[in-house]
Amino acid sequence: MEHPPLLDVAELCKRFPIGRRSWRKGTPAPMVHAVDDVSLVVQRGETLGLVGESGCGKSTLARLLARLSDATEGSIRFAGRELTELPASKFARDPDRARIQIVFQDAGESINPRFTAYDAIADALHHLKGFSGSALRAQVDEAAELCGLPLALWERFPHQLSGGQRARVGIARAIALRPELLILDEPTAALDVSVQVTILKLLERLKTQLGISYIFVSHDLNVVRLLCDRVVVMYLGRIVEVGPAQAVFDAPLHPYTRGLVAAVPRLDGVRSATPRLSGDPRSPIDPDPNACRFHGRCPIGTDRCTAAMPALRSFPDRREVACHFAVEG
Amino acid sequence: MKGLAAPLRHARFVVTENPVTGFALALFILFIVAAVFGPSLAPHDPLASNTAQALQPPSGQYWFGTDQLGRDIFSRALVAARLDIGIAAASVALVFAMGGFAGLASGFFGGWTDALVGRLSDTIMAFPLFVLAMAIVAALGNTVPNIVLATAIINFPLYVRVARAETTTRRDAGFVDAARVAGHRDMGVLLGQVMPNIMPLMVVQMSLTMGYAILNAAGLSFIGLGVRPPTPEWGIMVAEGASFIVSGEWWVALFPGATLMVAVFCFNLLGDGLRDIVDPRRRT
Amino acid sequence: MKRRTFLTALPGAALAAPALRKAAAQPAPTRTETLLLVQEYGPNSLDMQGLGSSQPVNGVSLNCYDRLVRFKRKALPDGTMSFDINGLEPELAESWQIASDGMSCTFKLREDARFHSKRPVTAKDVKWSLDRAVSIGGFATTQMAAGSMEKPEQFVAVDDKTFRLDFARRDKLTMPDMAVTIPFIFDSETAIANSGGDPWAKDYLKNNVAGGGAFKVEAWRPGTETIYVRNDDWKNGPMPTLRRVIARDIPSPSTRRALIERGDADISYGLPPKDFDDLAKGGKINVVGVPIPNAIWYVALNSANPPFNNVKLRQAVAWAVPYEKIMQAALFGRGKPMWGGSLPVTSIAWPQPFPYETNIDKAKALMAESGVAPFSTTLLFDAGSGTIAEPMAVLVKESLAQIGITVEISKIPGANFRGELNKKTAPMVINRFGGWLDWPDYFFFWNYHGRNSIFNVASYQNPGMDKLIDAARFAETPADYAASVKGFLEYGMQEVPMIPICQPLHDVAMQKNIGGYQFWPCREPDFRFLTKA
Amino acid sequence: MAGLLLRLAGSLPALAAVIVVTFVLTRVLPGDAATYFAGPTASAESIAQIKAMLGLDRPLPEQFWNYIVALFHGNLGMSLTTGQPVLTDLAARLPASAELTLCGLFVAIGIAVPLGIAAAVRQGKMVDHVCRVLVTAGVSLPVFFTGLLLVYVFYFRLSWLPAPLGRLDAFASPPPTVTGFFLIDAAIAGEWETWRSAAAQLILPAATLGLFALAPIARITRASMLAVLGAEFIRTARASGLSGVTVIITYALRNALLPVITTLGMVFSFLLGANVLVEKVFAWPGIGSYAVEALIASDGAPVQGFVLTMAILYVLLNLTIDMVNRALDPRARRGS
Amino acid sequence: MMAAGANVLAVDGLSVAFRTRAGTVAALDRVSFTVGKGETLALVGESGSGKSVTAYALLGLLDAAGRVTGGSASFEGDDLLRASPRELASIRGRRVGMIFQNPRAALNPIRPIGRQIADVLRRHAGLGPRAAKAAAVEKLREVGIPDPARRAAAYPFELSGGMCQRVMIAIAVAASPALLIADEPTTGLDVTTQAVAMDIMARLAAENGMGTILITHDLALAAERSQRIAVMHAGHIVEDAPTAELLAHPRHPYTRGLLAATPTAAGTLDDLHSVPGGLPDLRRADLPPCRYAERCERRVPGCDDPLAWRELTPGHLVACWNPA
Repeated sequence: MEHPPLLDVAELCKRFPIGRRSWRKGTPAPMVHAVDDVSLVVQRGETLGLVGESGCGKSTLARLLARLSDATEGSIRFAGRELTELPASKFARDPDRARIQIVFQDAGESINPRFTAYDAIADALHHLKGFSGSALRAQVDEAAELCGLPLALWERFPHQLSGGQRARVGIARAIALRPELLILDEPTAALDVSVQVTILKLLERLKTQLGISYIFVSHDLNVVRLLCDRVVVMYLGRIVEVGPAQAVFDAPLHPYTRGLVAAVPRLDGVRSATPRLSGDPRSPIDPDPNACRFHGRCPIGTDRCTAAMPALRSFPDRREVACHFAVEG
Repeated sequence: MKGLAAPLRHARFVVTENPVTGFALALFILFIVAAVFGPSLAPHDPLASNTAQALQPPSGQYWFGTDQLGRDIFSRALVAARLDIGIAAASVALVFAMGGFAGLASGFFGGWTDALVGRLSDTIMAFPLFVLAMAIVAALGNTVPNIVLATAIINFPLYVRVARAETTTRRDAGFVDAARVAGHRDMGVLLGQVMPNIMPLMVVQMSLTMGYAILNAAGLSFIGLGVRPPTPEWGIMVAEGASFIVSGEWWVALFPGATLMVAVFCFNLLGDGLRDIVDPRRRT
Repeated sequence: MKRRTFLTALPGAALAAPALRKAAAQPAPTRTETLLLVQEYGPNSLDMQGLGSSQPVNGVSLNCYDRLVRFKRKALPDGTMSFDINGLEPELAESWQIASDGMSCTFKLREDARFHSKRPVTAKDVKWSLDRAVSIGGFATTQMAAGSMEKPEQFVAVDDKTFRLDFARRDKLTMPDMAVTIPFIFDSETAIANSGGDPWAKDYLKNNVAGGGAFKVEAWRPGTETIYVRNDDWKNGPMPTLRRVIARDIPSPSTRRALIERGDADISYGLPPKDFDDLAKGGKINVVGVPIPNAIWYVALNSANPPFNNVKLRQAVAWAVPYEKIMQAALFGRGKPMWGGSLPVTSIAWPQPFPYETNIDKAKALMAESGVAPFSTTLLFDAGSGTIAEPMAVLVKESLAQIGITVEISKIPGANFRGELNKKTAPMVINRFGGWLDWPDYFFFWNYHGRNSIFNVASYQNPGMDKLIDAARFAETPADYAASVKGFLEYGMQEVPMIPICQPLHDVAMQKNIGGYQFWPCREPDFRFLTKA
Repeated sequence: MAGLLLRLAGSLPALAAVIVVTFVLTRVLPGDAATYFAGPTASAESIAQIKAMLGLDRPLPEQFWNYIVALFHGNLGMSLTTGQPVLTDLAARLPASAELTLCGLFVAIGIAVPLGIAAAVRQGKMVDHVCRVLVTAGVSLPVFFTGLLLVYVFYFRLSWLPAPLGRLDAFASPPPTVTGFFLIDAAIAGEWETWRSAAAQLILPAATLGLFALAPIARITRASMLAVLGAEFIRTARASGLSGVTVIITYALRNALLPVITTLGMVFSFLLGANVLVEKVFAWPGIGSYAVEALIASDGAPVQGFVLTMAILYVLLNLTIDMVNRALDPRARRGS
Repeated sequence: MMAAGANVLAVDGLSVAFRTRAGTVAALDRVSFTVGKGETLALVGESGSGKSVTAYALLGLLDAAGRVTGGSASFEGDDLLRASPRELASIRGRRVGMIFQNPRAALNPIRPIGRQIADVLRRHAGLGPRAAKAAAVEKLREVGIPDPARRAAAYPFELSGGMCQRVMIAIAVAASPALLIADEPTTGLDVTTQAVAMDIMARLAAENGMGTILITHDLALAAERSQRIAVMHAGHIVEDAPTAELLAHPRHPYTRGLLAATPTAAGTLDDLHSVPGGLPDLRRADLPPCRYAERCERRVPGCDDPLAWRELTPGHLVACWNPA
């Protein structure tokens, strides 16, 4: 018997218009389908990985889930509450704002250059939790300590901090609010490997210590595998595969996932025999709704793939794959 | 403390590294002193005529010579600093407030705010700016506040442009998102996060437009739409002296003109230097 | 659309100059036959009778049209040719006769007079032209009325070559008024043929000369230049020696000075007094300064409203004005002093000095006597005459501060200045008035009379003065006339609604090789007499 | 093409706003044109007569409506100062202003672009500092003062250049009108004497304007060259062993020109404004001096006509810049 | 493994310093390595280790503040570090090709890609405009760009990142250089694209017998694509060994640390360890001889002696007094 999920996302879509509406024939403006019909759940205490290549919509999805932008369609239920009814601009002062937080990709850029490390952490606490004075200081102190930020760094500006330190500030800022859901948008992408490990370990520790659920967005499969319980693989705005992280990477069912996993360089120098995924993704602008998005790059695609968009099908081990030809392997 | 020390060190570096900026800074201080203490420093009464001493060439007694009415040009040029720099500063402050905010809002909110501010800017830009300033002053009367207003209005598009561009690049910056998830609403983000960040560039802009504002006010005076006589003002003094250049009394126009030029020069160099301090790579 | 209008509009503006230039059959005028004149601004029309014509249009009237008569020329003491307001000589009319009742004048037209169109000049043309002047409205009609020419019925074409002017009343101004630049004679047939239905062919004549004067307009580029060429068929006076005149509009006075000083221009008009003074002293350039008849620079005090409705206060101001300083620093001596005179009036010469001079103690005493407490007021002047008026204003301001009057100076752009004067509220105004017809009663009628014309800047009201002015205008005997004139002069001096500063000189700078300068009331250059060696 | 039309349509609101603002401004100008032009001795009736003739006695909205109707008939009204239709005046004077402004711009470009490039290539070196000081000095000079000074030095003192008499010296006649640009028209007609005269007259005012325009162009050239020289593709070009000239001209300069051209548009419209003062000093029969005279005389129609002309010029200018940008930048051409 | 003596490039004692506002940065200190004909040498290190500076120094592309303070780089008989700018310009692109990260930014945005390749061909292969154009299309075909004739007219912004990187490769190898320097060629590319690009590079290197310096921070990539790995730390090469040897028997503590921190396709987070400490400030005057010493767990008193490179086993060099 499963618990009710912390986050339940159903049929979420995000489309951006590009250019202007044509004034000649009244044809609607072309749309970028950044996120298309995405449904997923996050259980309490779970870490869900979101992987895919650049432009697959994972960051857009992260922003939608973090309530930084409004979805075009679909629902986001957080702890039983429907959030899409409230526009993102109003959500800023919502009590639930503190419960969903996000750590941004570039920690350096996500700290106001005019804020010290202390200001950056204290700002949200002050605004969302109403702390001030010594109470605020105590809260910041606690968050900083949790993230391993020594007091000596508090008065530094972002450009005076190292990459690892900035990442810690970014994490401390988010966890200071004690969120229930923390979205991590490529938190280690800008870091060297030697520092990356410590941040990953920090995140792992915080998760258990504070009981937070993570949505971990990354393009680095090796990192995702380390941290995530389950993983969602996206391609051109759609989910192509979902399943437990280890299982998906060990035995990918979708041809895209297979190609992706095979392309990751390995320390042991063993090169995968799986053929390379050549070519480029199709355009995300007004894609054919009846064709598999991966068609054209897919090594096994047939005419069927241009006639019907494959839906996510369930497979054993709580796995789901959106491919006409996926078989249990 | 620490926050201030670094920029100061940087500033010192820029000033010492670039002697031109240091020179401009010294000039700037000189002009500020003239503007503040001018009337008490002037060796002669800038308004007192002495027709017996009219059109005297520069001498030990009259450093810049005397004008048609025998007034001391040095004293007049010195005292004019307050008015000219004052007009420029007031107009720059005004346009900074108006144009800065309009550009900020337009860059941040986009949509119809942007369209509205954009149209307003376009309209102003479509005017030949100096003629617009002339028309405004002519229509509203040639008083100091109207000169300030006219100068501010013609600079409006420039400020909108700078503020808007800077805001647009920062609107999607990580720290804006961070502020949103920290519970700031749009206005809070705009005023509390974005604005302080574009401030330094706007200050540079102010320094650069100060020079232009002085030129503009002087240009209006030259045409005859400036402040009222016998108030000393650089543009008027040049205009008055213009007819004397050809007859050999070059100092009547030259010294006020040179003072005007040096003041504008100083503000421009200073703006350049400030830009170096704010952002060394963006020197244009 | 832009391109088309551009192409069609341009030749019109240039008045087909290139075609004319190419068609010239005669040898082109040499440089010594060509005069280059520089002036601040040129004509805005070619029709001096038209509405809103600017001062330089008088020059077009003078040179391109003829009148029936012109003023007799007379030499001033310094040898400069000026005019005799009381004497006329023939132009288009070869003779004229005042009727024995003194109520009309019959003119005989020259037999050989021809228009540029080669048409002979007829009395019909004369009537049409004068009818036009009294009917067209604006300045022309006002000026005609000043000579009691008010209705077309006064103009009679007796036959082809005989024209009669019927006087409305006995007015000593009527005959002189025939010699000014308004009643000039059009080629009426050409004008009507091109009128496009307008009875007075206003548009056509504005842009075209239809006359018979000594010069034709070869090219007129408003705001840039006007080029005149000699009419070789002109018969109404000695043939001009200049064959071509280029009048350039150069707004900057210092450029005009430079041009004349360096020999690039032959004649320069309208320089600041300083430049005329320098050039005169320099000796390389001829500077001719004629005291402008009936003209005065003055400070007017608004006598209709407090505080200047107080005579003592006005006198105090008159004693406080720094006359010498103004003469030195603003006018550089280019004027005749109008201070230091005495009462009672012994001469009817006008302008004549007022019995004031700079005496601050007297001014203070009168100020105290007037009972007016120290106050602030505004002094207006026309920005267009700022070169002279501004230093004047600054000196007045400085001086009045000594007797407790704080003056704020207000420089009014030309267009607003008349509007301000019309309001009749300005407390202090610096202005210059010049009347074409040189009689004191003419001056006082415009400047002091209670009908309060725009030139009565002081809004001065004095029925006694009005009576004397009216008496002088239509005085029957010289003795009556002199008595009335002395009377209103004394009023003016005692009451000082306007404080005269000086009678300005009309200065012209020209190269030494330029001769034949002729001064007329309209103050525009007459190319017919100018010579270039 | 459709894009250009769209841009043109997009500038219509600004044009409309310009018309309204100008109309209002000229109506609130103090002073009474009717009184001014009625002449000194005018009676109240003759003033009223002129008012009626000018339509100044009507209520404002009606005046505005009449103005708009006339505008659509291509009628910009009459100038009271020159006595000519405004359209005629503008058509006659626009080429003078355009020729002067363009010459000024060419002078500025000719000096500023190479200077900017040199300063960028030798950043921090002597030429960079010289460029900075020179250029800042140029923009710090009030144009009216520069003009006077140049006339004094080069005409009055040194007599190297002819008197500031306008577009031609006194004894030259304008060439047959083809473009209105004397340099071009004289060349077409083969009247080289006239050409020389026109060119000589252009030198000082064009230098005055050029000096003023130097700064923005040199600055943007330098900045944009610096930015481009620091770009990665320049490093690629260097790493590919391309010659210095190829790198700086073909690779760097072409990219750096894009912002320069945008700035040129601004500078040009800026210069059209500065013209007002320069034309006054040099007796240049352009539309700038025309507008100033009219403004001082409260003569509304020329001011309105002038502003409208300038606004249209400004729109066309931006359009041209757009087109040039499209030609130079494939991203603008093919993107969006 | 390649025969010794067939080195394309032998760098010896390369030192580079940068003059900055806050002092002189000793960016490279006595860097030495060799690249054999047809061999791929991977320069591996974290940001700030000096990998890219090495490449730029070799090609004379250092910015104005940087200066080579010592060493030699013998390339086919020429010393790159002593070559005149003229000589360098004729070596760059013709005999040494270079590929950069972020390929889209590394291409001229307003020049068709075919022209950009042709520019190099005209300069180095002495081809005329028409021949260069045709050859450029051929080069595009070689790097696997579909429909090369049409794509030659495309601009970088019209191509995907992967395509742009192929164009970069085409430019770099257009003149068949003897040495290719690839500076983080796959950073910013997706893994699938990255693999394809690396395949192309490998194929071309093999076809032409071209030596390659692969500069990367990704040990796994180096492991997969190189014959030798040189690990850099703070301007020093700390270990240089054949790839398999280095991965199997890392001897320098830093190499070991790096390996321990790199996530792999197996293992858990607990198996990973970070490298303690950070890079020393290279502006310091009192830099220790071994720049790793201050963060080293295997530090011994001998570490204060001048640094020396020791060949522990043939072809396996380590700069450490206490190797594992």
